[in-house]
Amino acid sequence: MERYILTIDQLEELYSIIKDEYKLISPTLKDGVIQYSQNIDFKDLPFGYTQMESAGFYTVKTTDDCYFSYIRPYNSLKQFLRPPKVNFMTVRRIDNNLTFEYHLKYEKYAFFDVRRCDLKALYILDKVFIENKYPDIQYKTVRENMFIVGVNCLKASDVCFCESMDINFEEGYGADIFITEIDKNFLVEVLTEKGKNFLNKIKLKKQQSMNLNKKEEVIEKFKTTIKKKLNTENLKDILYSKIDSPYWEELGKRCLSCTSCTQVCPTCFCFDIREENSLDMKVSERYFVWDSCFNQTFATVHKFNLREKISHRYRQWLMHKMAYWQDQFGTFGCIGCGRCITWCPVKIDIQIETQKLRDL
Amino acid sequence: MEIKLNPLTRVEGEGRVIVSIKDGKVNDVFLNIFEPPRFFEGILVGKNYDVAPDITARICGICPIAYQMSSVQAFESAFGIDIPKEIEDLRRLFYYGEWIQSHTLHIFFLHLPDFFNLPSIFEVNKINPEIVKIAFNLKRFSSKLIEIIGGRVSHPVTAAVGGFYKTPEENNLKEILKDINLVLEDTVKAIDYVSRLNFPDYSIENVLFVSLKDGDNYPILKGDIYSSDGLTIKKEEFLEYFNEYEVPHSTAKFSVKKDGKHYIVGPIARFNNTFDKLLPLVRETAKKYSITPPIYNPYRSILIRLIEILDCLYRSKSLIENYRRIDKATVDFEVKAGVGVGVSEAPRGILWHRYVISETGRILEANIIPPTSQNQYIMESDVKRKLLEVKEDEIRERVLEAEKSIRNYDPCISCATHFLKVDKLYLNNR
Amino acid sequence: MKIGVFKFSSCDGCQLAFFDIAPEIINSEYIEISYFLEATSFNIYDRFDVAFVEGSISTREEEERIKDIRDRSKIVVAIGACAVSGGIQSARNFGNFEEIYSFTYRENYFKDINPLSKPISDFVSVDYTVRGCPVNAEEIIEIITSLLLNKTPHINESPVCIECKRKSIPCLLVMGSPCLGPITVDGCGALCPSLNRGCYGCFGPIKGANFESLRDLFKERGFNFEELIKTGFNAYNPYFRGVIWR
Amino acid sequence: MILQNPYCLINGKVIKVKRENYNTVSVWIRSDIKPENGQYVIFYGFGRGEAPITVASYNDGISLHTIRIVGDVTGYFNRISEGDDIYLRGPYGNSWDLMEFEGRQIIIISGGLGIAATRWLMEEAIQNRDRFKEVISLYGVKSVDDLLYREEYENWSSKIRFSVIVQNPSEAWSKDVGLITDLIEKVKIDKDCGVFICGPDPMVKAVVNQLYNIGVDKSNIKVSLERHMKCSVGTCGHCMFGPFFVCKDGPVFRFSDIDHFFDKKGV
Ligand SMILES: Cc1cc2nc3c(=O)[nH]c(=O)nc-3n(C[C@H](O)[C@H](O)[C@H](O)COP(=O)(O)OP(=O)(O)OC[C@H]3O[C@@H](n4cnc5c(N)ncnc54)[C@H](O)[C@@H]3O)c2cc1C
Ligand code: SF4
Ligand code: SF4
Ligand code: SF4
Repeated sequence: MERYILTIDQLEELYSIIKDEYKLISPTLKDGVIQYSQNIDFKDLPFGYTQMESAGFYTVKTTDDCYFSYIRPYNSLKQFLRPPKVNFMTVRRIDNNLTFEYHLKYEKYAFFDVRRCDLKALYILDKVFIENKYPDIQYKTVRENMFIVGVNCLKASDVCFCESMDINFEEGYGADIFITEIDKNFLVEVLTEKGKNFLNKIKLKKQQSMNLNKKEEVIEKFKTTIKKKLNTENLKDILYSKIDSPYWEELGKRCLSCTSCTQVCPTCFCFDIREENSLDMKVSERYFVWDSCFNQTFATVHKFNLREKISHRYRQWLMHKMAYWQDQFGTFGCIGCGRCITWCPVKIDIQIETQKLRDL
Repeated sequence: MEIKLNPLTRVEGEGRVIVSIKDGKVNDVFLNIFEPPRFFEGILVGKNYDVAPDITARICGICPIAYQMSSVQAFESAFGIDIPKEIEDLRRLFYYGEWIQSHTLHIFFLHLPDFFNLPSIFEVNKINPEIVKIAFNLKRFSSKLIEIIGGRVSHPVTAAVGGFYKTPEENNLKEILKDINLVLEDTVKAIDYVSRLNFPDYSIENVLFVSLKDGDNYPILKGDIYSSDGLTIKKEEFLEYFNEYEVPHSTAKFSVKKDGKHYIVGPIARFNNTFDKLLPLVRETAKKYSITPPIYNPYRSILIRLIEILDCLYRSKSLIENYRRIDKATVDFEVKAGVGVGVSEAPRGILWHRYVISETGRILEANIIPPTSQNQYIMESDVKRKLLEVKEDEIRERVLEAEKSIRNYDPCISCATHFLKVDKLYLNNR
Repeated sequence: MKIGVFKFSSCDGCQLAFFDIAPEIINSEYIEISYFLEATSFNIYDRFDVAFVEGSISTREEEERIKDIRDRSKIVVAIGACAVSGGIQSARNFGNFEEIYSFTYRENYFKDINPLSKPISDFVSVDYTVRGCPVNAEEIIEIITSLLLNKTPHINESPVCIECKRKSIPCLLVMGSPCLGPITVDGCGALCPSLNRGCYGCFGPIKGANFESLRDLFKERGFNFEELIKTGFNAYNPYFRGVIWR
Repeated sequence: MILQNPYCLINGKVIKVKRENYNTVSVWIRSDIKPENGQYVIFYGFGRGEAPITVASYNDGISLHTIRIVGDVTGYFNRISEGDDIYLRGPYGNSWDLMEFEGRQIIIISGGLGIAATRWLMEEAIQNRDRFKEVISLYGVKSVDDLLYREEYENWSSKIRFSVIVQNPSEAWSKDVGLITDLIEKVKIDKDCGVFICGPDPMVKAVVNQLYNIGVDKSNIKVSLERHMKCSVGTCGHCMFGPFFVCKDGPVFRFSDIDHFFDKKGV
């Protein structure tokens, strides 16, 4: 593996080279939150900002101890890999014959600054959309054509609990290059050919022996900032045994069934297929639209909703993330990013509730 | 004997003409509006001031921005808020969008079919799809403009006391510049076309023209109230000079000048009072088609509306070109007790709001005078002139003409919040 | 398909959706507008395949008229907050009618006005509802095309929140302002939140939404839940009655 | 690229249409699908969307589908006639595995429309009759009007033990009246038999309990389930039932696998 040390100016150079070649997505401060956005200038990266996050609470403040001072953005990569609404097919009717046009619209994306939890989320989504007998071509195409710059977190927020969710801090999770900020310089580890080609474009001096230990130090220090912990030992079986617990009703009383948690979760993948027809009855557009198990129409059979109560829907969500997923894909469906905790208006905390259920 | 004629069509809201017959002839005519009152002034009492722009917008689905602008300005004047130029410009632009939208709707969808003796734009489309296409282009353009600033076309959501909840991104707004030349051309084409139509010979008599005067601007967002008999007053003085009264025999509140003179508001009044404030380019075009003040023939109001659209388009163009987004969309202010008056030129004329506000920002009293109730008198008298003395068996025929003369004023019946008498509706078809 | 567009107590804003889609209507061979006072002078008041009804019922005359329209129509679609919930004018339902009346008029010329402004579903059966103040023209298209295809229209039943997240709009409640999004049906595309203001509920409540939990949250944050609903154009929606207004 | 798209629809031709009863039609379709016994396809109706429908039988490029007209997509079949084009994709899901129980007693239990999913199974069992100890097929419906495939009964009865029971008594029905469980009571069931069930959830529950009480192992019971489906390839999440995607892990399940989740409200 090649390693380099970059200064902030060289990092900027790297950034602009990537931007020249790809549609670059990077975090920025917009509408009061740090979020992934397109076409961001290097100077508009949220360097020097950090979020204060807790259940149902979010605010941004400045800090000046480092560049990558913030944590993972509000939205996640699924926004770009499988956008909220995709017109995947147009059906035209001429007399009684139908013609079909299938759309594959994709961008050559590069993601600058993806944290390990979100990288792992892509691994999980790959299992859904690619490691499938019928791979999803939209997702697969974007995935195969993208470039990822991973970044090591320096500090966790109060909602992060990635460490509990089997994250491996050694693993690159498919990033092309990985950046660790060390004393305001940047250790760049090159993990793929694509990454190598990019770095060859800027004149850099190869890194000598030193910083490896430093990197370990940074990661170890980061780990001490993760306060939230979930005991996942034997979690699936324990949760399966709690499927009839009266505690779900308690949760059902608090949950608004607002769908927010599912929509901000980087691994929630459910979608609906919708038809939009023209008034002349000649064209029908078909769309993928993000759906949520909290929607009342989600599990209807013959117009009757199988998950009638909010408690049913909350159970579906938590059980899916923490238990079913393991049977389905061999991993947890949760990577511990804490987004659903921050963005639940009524402060339902999936880690606390899961822990409570297991301890019940 | 009283005959109630069919509901008025192609007007905004519900109204009808009632004629009373004596000796086989019409001896009196009323304009009867049976749109049920929705008691906005009553509803507003007790509410917090900040919901008034959204609530009053619902008085009218066609000119909600006018309501929002008059009401935010009323509170701003009560709280002593100074609005920076950038916000005022954006408000003007927003308002131009509404004028274009509302005028387009009236000109093409409601008014134009009359000049062909056709029932609706759908039939006009069959004989002249070109002009209908222009209508749709204008409609689409103005919808886009309103949407970019206000979020949606009817009852937009960004207007706030002190400014906007959010101002539009520069590139979003600038993007519509690419369409503006097309609609400018379209408008000139429409003026050319409409000016060659047949206008019935008719002129209104003995009325004053009342409109706002706002420096060098063609009046829209604010101004002093000016009457063509030479009177200029501050917005706060309106009720000292004009009187709204309720009439028992029928319909809505009427308005007169306290000296007993009747007046009209709206395009004709604005045009006659402030022709010189139109952009020079627009004035040139108007002159070219012999659209010059004073205009007394209400049928020609359709041309005035087109001229106003042209003016709005040019002004919008330069406002958009010069638009710079400001970070802070609202100015800071403190809520305090007081009385606030706001007035603006809705597409149909002067729209006057007055609120009494408590220390905590609760509305204690609300009074809204919309343009349509101010135009009631003239509409009714035009109808009277058309129908009085008409023989009983000719009424049905003649009433069509009468209805057309009402449409000249683009009455917005929903606007007139103050309607009184509610009658049974006769639903038999014409 | 014979369509009638009718108006009751309202602002006309919802009917405008038909002007928005006029180009498509003109081009469609399947649609015939047979009654629409605002758009045409040639109206046939006979039988209708679909009656689109705007406005609330607030006079006795309107009670009669809506029943008559129901009798003549195969399908009745309530369009807009007025028709679905009673509209902004139903704010009077929560006050003293005489008083509210007197704030607007000095004289007492009419007797026919009902003290309460009610949704049309209080008087006749309604087949479909299109929510919003005003409605979104796309939902009208969905209704018309679905009826032409003889299928159930897809009408949104998810909350505004889902659309906020789809559009990466930060949750206003979490960021500290009052918002009715979680209990309000989407259809506007999260319009207000996208423009930096809390949802004021113009599309109305979701059936079976967890009103209590949101009310508790409002209380905790010091926001006035009931007042926001009362100024939100859908206060008299049947879903609120018996739950919020006991 | 396009060929890989799981949402690509293929064209089929309607060969024959038969009205089964007041709300159900059978259609025979020639297309390029190559289904296995127990699988289903997705039908598309213009502007309406898609619906999963079982392959009720298949022979030489022609598949049979029996469709109850209940809603938007199925409504499309109300107007279908011979020679029409139809658009579909698939086949999807797993299949019944009859041979797992070779040499043993086979019991096929169908409720209502469920017989659409077991018809091909019966046909296969009849073809391979000599490889099983006994083949029993029991079919229950609410009322006589609901009966499907009436013209086949005679043929089936001559080859396997096939009985029908109708819940609501009526003059038009002279045979067994009652619930499917009544029919089961009447047959002698081997403890090691293989059972195949398709029917409404409450029926499945009752039947499984009954068989379990007799001593049939739940791992020898297979059921075909029904859920709301959109994508049918395990990505849209709608058909999720406990840890299973009914669309791809099913529709056929070994009952012992789903036992823990079956009959739990809202799972
Ligand atoms: C594996 C499988 C095999 C099936 N085989 C048959 C068959 O052979 N014959 C037959 O008549 N029916 C069968 N069904 C049921 C059939 O799919 C539904 O009746 C049909 O989807 C209803 O669609 P609709 O649009 O007509 O009805 P609507 O009620 O208008 O549909 C609304 C929505 O609900 C969904 N939906 C409603 N009910 C069901 C349901 N039961 N299953 C799945 N989705 C549903 C649909 O996807 C649709 O999008 C099968 C279902 C499954 C899952
Ligand atoms: S469940 Fe919550 S914490 Fe887990 S990955 Fe999803 S959003 Fe993040
Ligand atoms: S858990 Fe919270 S975020 Fe999720 S649906 Fe319930 S209220 Fe909304
Ligand atoms: S719902 Fe709103 S927009 Fe529609 S008519 Fe009523 S007040 Fe107007």
